[in-house]
Amino acid sequence: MTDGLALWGAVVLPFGLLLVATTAASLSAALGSAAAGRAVPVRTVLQPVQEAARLLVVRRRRTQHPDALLWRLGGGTLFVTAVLAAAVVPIGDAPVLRSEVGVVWFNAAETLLWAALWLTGWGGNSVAGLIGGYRFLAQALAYELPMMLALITAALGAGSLDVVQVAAAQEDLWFVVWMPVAFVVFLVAALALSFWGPFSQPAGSDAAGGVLAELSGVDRLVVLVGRYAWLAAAAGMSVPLFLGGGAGPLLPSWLWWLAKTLAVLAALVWVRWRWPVVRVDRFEEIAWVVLLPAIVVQALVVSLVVI
Amino acid sequence: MDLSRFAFARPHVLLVESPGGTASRLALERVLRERGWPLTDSPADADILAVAGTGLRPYADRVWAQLPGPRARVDLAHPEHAGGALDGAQRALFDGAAQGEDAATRSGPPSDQSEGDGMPAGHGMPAAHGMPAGLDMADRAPDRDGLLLDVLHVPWGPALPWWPAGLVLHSRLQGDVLAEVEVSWVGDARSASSFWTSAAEAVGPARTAAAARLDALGRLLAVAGWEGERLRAQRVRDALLDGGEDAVRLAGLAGLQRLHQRVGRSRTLARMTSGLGRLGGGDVTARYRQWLTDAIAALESGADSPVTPLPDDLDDVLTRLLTGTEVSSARLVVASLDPWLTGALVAGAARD
Amino acid sequence: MSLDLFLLIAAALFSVGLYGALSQQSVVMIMMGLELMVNGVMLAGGAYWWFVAPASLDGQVLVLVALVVMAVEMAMGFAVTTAIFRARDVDLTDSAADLRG
Amino acid sequence: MELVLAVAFGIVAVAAAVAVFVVDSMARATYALLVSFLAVAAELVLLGSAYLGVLTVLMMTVEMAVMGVFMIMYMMNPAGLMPMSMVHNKRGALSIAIGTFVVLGAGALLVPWPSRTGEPPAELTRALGFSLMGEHMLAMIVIGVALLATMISAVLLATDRGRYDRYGDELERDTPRDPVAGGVGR
Amino acid sequence: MEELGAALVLMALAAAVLAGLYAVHLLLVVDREPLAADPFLSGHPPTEHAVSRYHVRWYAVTLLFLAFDMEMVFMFPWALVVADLGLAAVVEMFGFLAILLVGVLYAWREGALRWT
Repeated sequence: MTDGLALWGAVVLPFGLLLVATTAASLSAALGSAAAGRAVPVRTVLQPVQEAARLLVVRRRRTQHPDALLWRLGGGTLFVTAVLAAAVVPIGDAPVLRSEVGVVWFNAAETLLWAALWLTGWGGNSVAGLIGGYRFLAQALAYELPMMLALITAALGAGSLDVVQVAAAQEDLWFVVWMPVAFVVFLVAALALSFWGPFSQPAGSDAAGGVLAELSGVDRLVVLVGRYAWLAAAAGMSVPLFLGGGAGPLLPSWLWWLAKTLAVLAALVWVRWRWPVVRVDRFEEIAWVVLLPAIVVQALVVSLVVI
Repeated sequence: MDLSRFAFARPHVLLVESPGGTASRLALERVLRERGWPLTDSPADADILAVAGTGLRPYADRVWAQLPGPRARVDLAHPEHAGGALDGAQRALFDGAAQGEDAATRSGPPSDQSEGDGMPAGHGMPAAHGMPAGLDMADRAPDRDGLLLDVLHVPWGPALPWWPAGLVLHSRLQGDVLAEVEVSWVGDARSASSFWTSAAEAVGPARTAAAARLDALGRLLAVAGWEGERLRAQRVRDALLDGGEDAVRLAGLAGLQRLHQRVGRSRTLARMTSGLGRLGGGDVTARYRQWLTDAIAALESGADSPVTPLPDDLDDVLTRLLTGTEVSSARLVVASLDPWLTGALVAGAARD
Repeated sequence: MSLDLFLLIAAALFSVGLYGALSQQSVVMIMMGLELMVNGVMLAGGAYWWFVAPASLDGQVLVLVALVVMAVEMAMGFAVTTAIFRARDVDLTDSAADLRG
Repeated sequence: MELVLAVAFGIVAVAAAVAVFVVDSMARATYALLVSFLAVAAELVLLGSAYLGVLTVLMMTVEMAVMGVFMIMYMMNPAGLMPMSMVHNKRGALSIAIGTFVVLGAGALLVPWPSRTGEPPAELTRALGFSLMGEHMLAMIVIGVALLATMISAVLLATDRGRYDRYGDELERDTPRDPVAGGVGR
Repeated sequence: MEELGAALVLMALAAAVLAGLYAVHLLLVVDREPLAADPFLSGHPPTEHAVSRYHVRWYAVTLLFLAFDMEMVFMFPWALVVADLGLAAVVEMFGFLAILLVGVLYAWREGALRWT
């Protein structure tokens, strides 16, 4: 039943994901300190731990007549699906789960975010949450198709849906070199699916925190952990898809994978401090009439190269 | 209680401004920025409720009841006490025993917990009996889209971060679109003007003119979701209001020019704000760009900058501009008119 | 595992969907019934492929086509519901019936 | 083990399907339907169709999220806070459904199904690709045209405003007049 | 088939981590009973339940998406065989995509990509 699954890897995976996610949060904290004109002491790296401790102490909240079941289910789904998605990412050469449909698997885990975020917004019986949840759906309608096509473009280049084989196919040339549009679209989607930085409108300040508006205590922590975990999982996936996986001189492949993942993650975090929020009502049209044709043309180019 | 010292080393603060609380808000924002305590968007995420000024009583109380706890409250009447008040609030968060007692007193339904009477009852809905939680179900109303769907009565302000002090916007929300809007005020509508007038006496008209615009810019950037540049704008603003010699003005000028490069020329921000809130030929984009050029001009010339006049019936204008916009556009439009609504820019003009 | 078991589950799904499609008044709820029926068809198709003719891919293609048909049905169903709701302010089949007259 | 899983997911699928028509909240109904689909997706994976199973998860999650949008929009009292019945002819429908189940179930158990012939191809998804590009090409072409027709007719039916509202009766305007502007400007 | 077992194991492990967070929370929290609170409305009391018939302004996009999404059902297997089948497969798939993009173009002109 679990032939393709590295069991001890599966046990370690959630914690490894948390660790990488915490690194992203630490980096974000450092950039925030710099933006505020403060010194960035070494202990800034502990800030995510501090935030987690804070949320563990803070009381949970219940709004009037929430749909508590759906609310909590939605929040928990974020992290669970992030672990599922990360399972097919080869850490160097070997993923926790080797599947011949790994690319589709990742995509399927990602679509569960549609449900997760909407439920988180709906469950609280609060206007801000409602607006945030629906904003995420609108955002998902915009980024999902370009992202699917970006995944397919990488699979096309390798002729396989197995992520390990996609990485292996880049032995001579990293896909990012001749699929730059697909890479950029994938990174945009990575930001959008983890409603992070420029695509954080579902949790926007203008709507009192959107999907996060009524969450406190551990309920909030679970959602935030899931969000960072998705950011890390998406960054980790971009490496075997476009950046040659664990390929690199001297160092072991897992270390190369980690280094590349952290580099992508750093870029994604940096973007948060560099760009304002992209409003969904404007992004919708841009995604459909600019991003979508662009990635289709990219796929066409790749398929012509492949044959 | 080492854990709570660790956990609340960096408490989250919900900062709301009451009419006349500009000085206190600026003081609080400065201390929070220097300490690296984050400002938050909703009471659920807040450990400290900080009210700048004192004119927000019933609204702030209701928000106070929504803080999950451990919680602490700062009502700041005198800006010079900002640091001490926040220290006290943090100490209160460290006190686990007292927080436990506070939490124990709050175990009933929320209606029993709010302190203070005479809550303004939204739109005068009759109390709904037999309805879940005593709340009505939303009713339907026509819409420009031709679908007869539900309307929510959603008030915006006054106890809302990054919002003009004292402004209350009663909206009828259909989906995320404000179908109808009604403007009212808590307290004095132009409550910020006296603060900026006295600031001009303290640090000179040029630096005040620049600081007032940077303050407006920072609030707009917060609503536009650009935290990094919001912090930078506030840093320059605080430096300009610090008093001191001419070097400050030059440092402020350098900071402003950087902001002009990054924010004024940002194509993303322009694309997100263009066409919103058209008024006298300018939209939101034009207004924040004007703030930046005006601020730079004021610092370069060392004199006050002329204020673009806006119509006197600003409330009606606001109603017209906001009707039919969706929520994020509405917030941006309000933020772009903030300095006129609160009198921050009108004050500058009055002195000419 | 046997074909019987999966066909039984598929039959149950189909029947529950049929009940919904027949009993519900709202167009959207009727669509949920139809979806459940297609769900049963998908399961039956997958089971038939595995237990009877795994060499031919007809069963697999059937499931794919069922997925697409479901999406088209949904898109058209929602569009029609929106049109009806706009015109008559209801989404109930009973009330929409008099649109004919 | 596989039998246990097959039965368990079968029970989940049917129970969730029943829940769709039992719960009051439209949000719960929608996501109960999703659970039913996910359980069937698990069954498909059990049946050796990893691609179909994972694809079902992908497509159905998206479709249910969209379905939720319309359920909430058009159903009275979508959160089910004031429970009410929205069925007609419940008894008739129930008897027809039970009758159908008896007939189908009897068929499933009693029909002598042919025994298994052949083996699934080694690389199933690839074989599926060859099949779709080869013998089942007609299906793809038909579906392509059908999807275009769906797009156009769905937009036409659902929207209130069209190009003449936006660009004027003679399509004379350069920039459209819309209640909320978009990101591209046309 | 291994995907199913893997999914169940991974989901259980991830859920266990979340359960651990809740357990630690119960040990540390200031009060285990969740606070009953009104939703945040800028200091106003709520007048009605927020969960309602939410007027989604982009429903036309969902319809467009449902149709375009079905493309992917075929595109994943297609990506595996392009190299073997050559130009014919490319022409066929991108003809398919072009048809769908015509639909997007139509929807764009009708204003279906904007909030109604």
